[in-house]
Amino acid sequence: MLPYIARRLLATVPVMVMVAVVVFAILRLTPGDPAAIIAGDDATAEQLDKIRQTMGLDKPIYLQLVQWLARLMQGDLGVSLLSGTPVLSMIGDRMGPSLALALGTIVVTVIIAIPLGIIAAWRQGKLLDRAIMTLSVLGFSVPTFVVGYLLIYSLSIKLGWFPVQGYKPLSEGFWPFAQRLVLPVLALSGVYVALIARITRSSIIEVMGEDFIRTARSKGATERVVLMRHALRNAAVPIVTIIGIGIASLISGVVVTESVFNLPGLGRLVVEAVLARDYPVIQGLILLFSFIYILINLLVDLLYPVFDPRIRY
Amino acid sequence: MQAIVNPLPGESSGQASGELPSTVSAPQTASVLKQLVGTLKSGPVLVAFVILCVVILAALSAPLLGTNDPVAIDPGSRLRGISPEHWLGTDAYGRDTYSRVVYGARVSLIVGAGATIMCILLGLLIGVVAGYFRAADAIIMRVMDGIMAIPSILLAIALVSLTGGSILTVLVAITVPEVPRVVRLVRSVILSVRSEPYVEAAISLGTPAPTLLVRHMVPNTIAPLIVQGTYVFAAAILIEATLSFLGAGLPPEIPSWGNMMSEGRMYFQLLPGLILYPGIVLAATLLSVNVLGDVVRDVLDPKMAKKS
Amino acid sequence: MLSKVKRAACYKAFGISAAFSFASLVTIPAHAQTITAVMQSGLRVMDPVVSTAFITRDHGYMIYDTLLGMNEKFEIKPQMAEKWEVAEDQKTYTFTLRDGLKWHDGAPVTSEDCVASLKRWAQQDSTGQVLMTMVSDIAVVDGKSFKVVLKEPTSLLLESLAKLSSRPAFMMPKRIAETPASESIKEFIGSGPFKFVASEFKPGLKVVYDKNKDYVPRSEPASWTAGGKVVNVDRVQWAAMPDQMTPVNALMNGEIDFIQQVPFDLLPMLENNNDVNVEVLDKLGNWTYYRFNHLHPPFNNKLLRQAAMHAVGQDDVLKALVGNPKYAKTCAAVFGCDTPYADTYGKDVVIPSNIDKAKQLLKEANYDGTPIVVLQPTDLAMVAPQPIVIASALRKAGFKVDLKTMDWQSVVTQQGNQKSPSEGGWNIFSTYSTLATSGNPFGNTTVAANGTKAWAGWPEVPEIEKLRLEFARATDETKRKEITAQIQKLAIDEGVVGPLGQFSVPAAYSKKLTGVLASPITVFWNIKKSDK
Amino acid sequence: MIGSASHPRKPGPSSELRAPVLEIDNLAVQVVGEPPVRHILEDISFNIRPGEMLCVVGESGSGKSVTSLAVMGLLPPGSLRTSTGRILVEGEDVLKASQARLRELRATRMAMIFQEPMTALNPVEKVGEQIDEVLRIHTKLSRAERRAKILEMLDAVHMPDVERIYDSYPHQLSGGQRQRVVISMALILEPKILIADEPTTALDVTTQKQILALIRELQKKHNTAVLFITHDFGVVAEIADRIVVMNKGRVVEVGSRDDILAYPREPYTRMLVSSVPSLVPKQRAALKSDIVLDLKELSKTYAGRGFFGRGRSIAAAQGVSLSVRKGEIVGIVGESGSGKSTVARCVVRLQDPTSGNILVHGDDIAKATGSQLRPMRRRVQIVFQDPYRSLNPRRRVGDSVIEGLINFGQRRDEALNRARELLGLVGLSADAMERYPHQFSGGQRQRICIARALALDPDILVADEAVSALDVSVQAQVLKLLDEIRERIGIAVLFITHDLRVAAQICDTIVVMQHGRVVEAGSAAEVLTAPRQDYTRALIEAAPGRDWDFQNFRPL
Repeated sequence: MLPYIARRLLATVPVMVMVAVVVFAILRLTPGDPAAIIAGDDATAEQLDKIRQTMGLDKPIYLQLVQWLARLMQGDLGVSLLSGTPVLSMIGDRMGPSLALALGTIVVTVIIAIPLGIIAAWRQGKLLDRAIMTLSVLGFSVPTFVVGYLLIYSLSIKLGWFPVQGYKPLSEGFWPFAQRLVLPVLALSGVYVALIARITRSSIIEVMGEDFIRTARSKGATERVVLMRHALRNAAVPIVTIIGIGIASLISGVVVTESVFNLPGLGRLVVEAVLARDYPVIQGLILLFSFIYILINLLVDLLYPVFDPRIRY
Repeated sequence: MQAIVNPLPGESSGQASGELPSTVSAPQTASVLKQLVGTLKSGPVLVAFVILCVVILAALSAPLLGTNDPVAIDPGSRLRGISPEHWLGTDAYGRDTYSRVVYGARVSLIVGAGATIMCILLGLLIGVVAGYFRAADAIIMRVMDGIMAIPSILLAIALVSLTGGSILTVLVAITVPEVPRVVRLVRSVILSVRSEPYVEAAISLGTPAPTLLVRHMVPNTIAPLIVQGTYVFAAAILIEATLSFLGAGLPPEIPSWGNMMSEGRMYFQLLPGLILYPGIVLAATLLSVNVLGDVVRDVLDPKMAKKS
Repeated sequence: MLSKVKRAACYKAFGISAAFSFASLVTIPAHAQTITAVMQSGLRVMDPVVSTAFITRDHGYMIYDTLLGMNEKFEIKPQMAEKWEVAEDQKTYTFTLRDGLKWHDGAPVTSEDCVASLKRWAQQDSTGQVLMTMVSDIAVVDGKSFKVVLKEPTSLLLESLAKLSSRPAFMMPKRIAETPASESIKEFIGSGPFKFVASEFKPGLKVVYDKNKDYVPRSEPASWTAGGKVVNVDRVQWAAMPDQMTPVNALMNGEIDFIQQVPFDLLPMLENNNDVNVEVLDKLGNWTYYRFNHLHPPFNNKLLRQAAMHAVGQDDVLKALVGNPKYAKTCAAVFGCDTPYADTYGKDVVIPSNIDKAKQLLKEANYDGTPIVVLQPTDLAMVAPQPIVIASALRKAGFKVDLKTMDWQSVVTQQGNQKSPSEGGWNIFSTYSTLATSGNPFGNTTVAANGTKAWAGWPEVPEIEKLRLEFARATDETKRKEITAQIQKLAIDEGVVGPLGQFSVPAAYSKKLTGVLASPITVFWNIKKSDK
Repeated sequence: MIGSASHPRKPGPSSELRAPVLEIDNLAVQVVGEPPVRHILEDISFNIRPGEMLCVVGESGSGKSVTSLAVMGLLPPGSLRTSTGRILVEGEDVLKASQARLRELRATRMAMIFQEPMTALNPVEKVGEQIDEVLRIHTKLSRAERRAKILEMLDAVHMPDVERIYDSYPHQLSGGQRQRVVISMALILEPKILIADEPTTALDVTTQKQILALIRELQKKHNTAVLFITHDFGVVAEIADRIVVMNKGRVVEVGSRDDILAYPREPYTRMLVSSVPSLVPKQRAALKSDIVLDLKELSKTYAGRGFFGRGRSIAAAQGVSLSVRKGEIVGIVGESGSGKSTVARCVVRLQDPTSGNILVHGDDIAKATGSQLRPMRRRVQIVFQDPYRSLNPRRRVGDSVIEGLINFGQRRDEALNRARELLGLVGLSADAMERYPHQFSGGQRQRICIARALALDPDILVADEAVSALDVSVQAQVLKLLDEIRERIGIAVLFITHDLRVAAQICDTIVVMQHGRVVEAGSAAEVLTAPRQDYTRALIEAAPGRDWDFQNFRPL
């Protein structure tokens, strides 16, 4: 197990380096000049040149890359070109809301989607199944920002149950923290509930065709037991896989949700940094995202044996 | 079967193992078509089929459907409600919402179908190479991992600012992050088909690799790719909306449903129709595509059909 | 404070909670009065000398002070300066600082600091640069006073020291002001009415200012940047919200106090709300305009620039951009209407959309169908509609238009690209500016016409350059008006800049706030907040 | 040796007298769906008495499994349902019972064991827990009592180290052990009826023997009525008291073991019984022809993936040497995991041997790769086990047959002519060319595969369990065909099989493999009649029904 983890982590290094280099290249190919952004839109060419010099942006790209990598080796992600704040501390500042949003979304998704999927599989082909599946496709058909607006309009503005925006860290108490998370989490969960309910349903239906389900029935087990005890656990591996993929792809949804609900998270940071061409921040974030992505994949793989004893590392 | 001369007594076309009669035999072009037509007897499938046909027809014949120029602005009559001149009102530039919804079908379908086709073609090509040529596999899959690790939003914004917003840019921005998933799917199918006896038989008959792939292996990816395709289709149209929301989507001039919803979001409480009309059409289309995708999957994929 | 530390320590003990507490805020005492304001963008660049961004300028007015201020009558008044004396020959100005000025670190403000600040500012600022050509010396007289020696008399000195925007001549401690002008400062200490709370600064998200308790306001009533900057609240917190809906909803829900710029189309939501005031604070307002690229075909041809200016109508632009006529008006003046240098020349050309005239000019000029590249930013509401309306009008007139969409920052970068449109350059882009900035030939960079050295567009009209210098030297206001009228005529005739109309962006604030000042700069002094 | 199989046996009078525990009366099962009604079963009637072993035999498609599922009430609800008839379990009609009542009856009155012990057990649950589930559903025993009972049951099915087995997952057990677990599960509540659906088909012969013995033993002990479904007359001959022969959803004949095996009334039964290949090898003259295929010390090792160079490797074949002469059929026999298939796959180079030589007419193809290998491929061809997966379902038969010829540059029209000839050779008419594989039966498909393999005029034909998936009647025909082809074109055949009967029928020479090594090799007659090795002997002894001469309808 441990050697396996070690090997997997080791294997991530080339991927991360590749991602870092490619992103570096993409960024420098993208038109946009941090100097112009810093100076404002009526700066002269000479002023811009000076700013570029000061920030080392006039050096050849490969040299900038090497310097960045060299500093990275020492654990230094550099500072924001715009505000001069260390990238690491910016990421640290923004981590909380995103993490809370992501974890909340996963929990809510799992709590809602898996029972829905089980019910749909159980009533396969019946009205209830069709209703759930139609709802889940609808969940997949409405952009997150529309869901967000709808929630704000109905639950905040009209009913006044939740604040419309903002974030309070857990350190300011659970209620203020949770209250501000409910709507964003609900808005973001929509797509994932749809996705995971579907995969749960189809995985269970697939397992329901296996021989051991027939064995369970021949033991005199009720459908509930067959479904919950035998089918669900065997369907767990594909479900966990999709949840993993879902988490890994959460970042795009997070960007939108954080914008609509004004959560000061990483999603917004990445968009802001890209729009402002704040290279060190973007690079740091991409590195973080690819690491998280790899970590989630690893975690999912490590979870498999929990659900399926046949899988061992 | 009846027409086959059966030279030997006692041979019947039963099943090799297990005696449960299977309603499904190997997929056959003619029988697949027949089965697909047969599914239209079911109410929801028929509704889905009709909706999709209507949307496609509307897209094709947009200029004939009483529309105005969807790009023509008229700031003087902006944000109007439903009226005889503007069946669904106007947007913030005074453009006719009805015309934009109809023309938007073109763009949205192009985005959805284009991304789906690009994803599938690229995914197929790369997936086949990864699945068949073991030497390339490790490298390709690491590259795919890398692509998946880059948030698609970043890629989209980079592309839009690199080349300007256009349908092609948006297509590429949507396609690239989705390709690895298709690659994985194709690869897994190819890997599992590799050990099919008929593939091994072809190998021992000296069939060269390209022929082997095209003739014996790739056709097996079609059914799962169709299902994946419906997901990509839906995802593409939604991502396009998200990109518009972030200002990295199609030029606002071009009417697409995603674009319209994203532009209309400001008027969510004032003129909900701006989000509602494209939203309803979008949801109906995705629902239809999904239902039809499931149907095609059930017909093409004997395994799933048997289970259900 | 102690309790907060303890709590943080507790959270550290729980794995995940520790992550959440990364973003923990310093909790302020419940009774302390805080104004939460949503500004038009997030503050990222903090050096008001390096950047001309409005948010950076607004930030500057919070923590820095200026030697001179300007009031609503466009009069120049002392601010940090107690007084100034002008020598007989009108060439030597001696400024004396008033008593009680202190930097936020407690050190007294000295004339040395001011001299250093002035020098750094003048290196970077466009007006400052012109001014410096007329200055022979800036020197410390004593701890409280310094002098500026001119080569020839000019009113530009006082005007630029009182300059509203952007860049105002902010005063900083000498050690900070000695930072090279192209390098951003790293320490944010001023002598202004608010102190910057560095520990709470989240770039792009949140800026916190505490009341500067040591600030000694002037006794005159506050007016624009002049008069007494009396702070009545403990704290001002700026937030930036990426989605325009969010602040409007938040204000209606009582979660914030102030929105600097309310999107026009969302105004109806707030105007009907009993707890909210909607008010135009910047009475000067903004003007929006577009630029031709004078270097490349087809707009190196004056006739075609004229054709385009005839084609584009201000009404359509303003309707698309603003909608509500209450907040917009057509205006042909390149220095703005309702400003000292307002002028109406060219109103027949730039205000109506005259497609026929444009077509005729197009024919005359033998337009060869070269496509016009129009840059269109998609992510900024204040600049997104103009290119669409322009493109539509140009197409109607017979131009072939290629509307290139991109994010705003790309437009900003693209602007400076002098290459031909086929090589990635552009033909037209559009933006807007505050009239506080653009009200005279120096603040208004769009009228600079010194060819490739000029601002993006690079018009070359030597007469205008001559007139601008004359303006700098002129001290007589009537003479100046004559000069600006001539510039107006040339600017329109030569197609140096295409005015698209004038508009004011209303702010909205909770009725809990009183004493909100109308000013071209959003300022937070003088505001009181009731607890209810 | 199992029971008293060696002697013809009348059913005990005790079971004659008692009332049947299971009576199936005029049962019909139809496909759910629109008319016309398609019946899968029609007019099925038979019964079982306590303590009786009733074997239901039939080829695929005969409806024997559907019958058993109907008894358990486990017909797939969406596709099959009973239309007429009664199924009385101790007098109670299960077709009229509610779902709840059916659940009550399962495992207490009637229990079932299945063909595939791997898939019949929940792969993610410990086997003890799975047996426990039966007790939890049907009894009120405490946890400790249940555990004790389960351990006792595991002991009764002769499991070693029952505590460990209790906590094992299915994948940690061998096939035989898994089937014992399934049996424990079925019998722990001592049901009156046990339905065993091909319970030994997926097992090796030696294991099969043990499981059959176990079922017999437990049946005796509890006086259970066993409905034993099988296609294997060897097994039938071993264990049956009475036999039901089914074909195409109908009962062909019911009778005692001896009636059916010795005096079948129906021609179908007669054909079926006489098709069972004999274990007695045919006498053949030793061949002196040229050696076509010569394996020298062939080894194949699978490298386990390890970290830091540490890895396990599995030797699938070790130092295998054998030779095949022109016109000779050499059989490799062995149980699963013996390495026989690995050898076959190495010979056709679907796998790369780790070491050793594969000489085809003296040329070594063991190490050839790429362009060197390709011309050699036409000299060695293979026929696989599963006829349903051996042909590309999307291609016409003709295209499949000519694929090799086209690959080696033959013109299409010539190739098609050749294909017609070949199809004729394997007994199919030329119009088969235009059809798709799914339009053919398993046996016909296997003929097509043989035609395809022969198209390239190979020197060696490798048949990897080529008749194992076929029904006995079809099997006999395909074996005959292979033999004919060998006679006519003198091809060398490497014949891989687990079935000693098949090997006895067709092979000149037999090579016995175990654990990747050759245990014994010699002429078929030598190996099968005078085995030198214990393992070979054990294999022969385990072959079911070896005391019955099926061809001649009499005991040996």
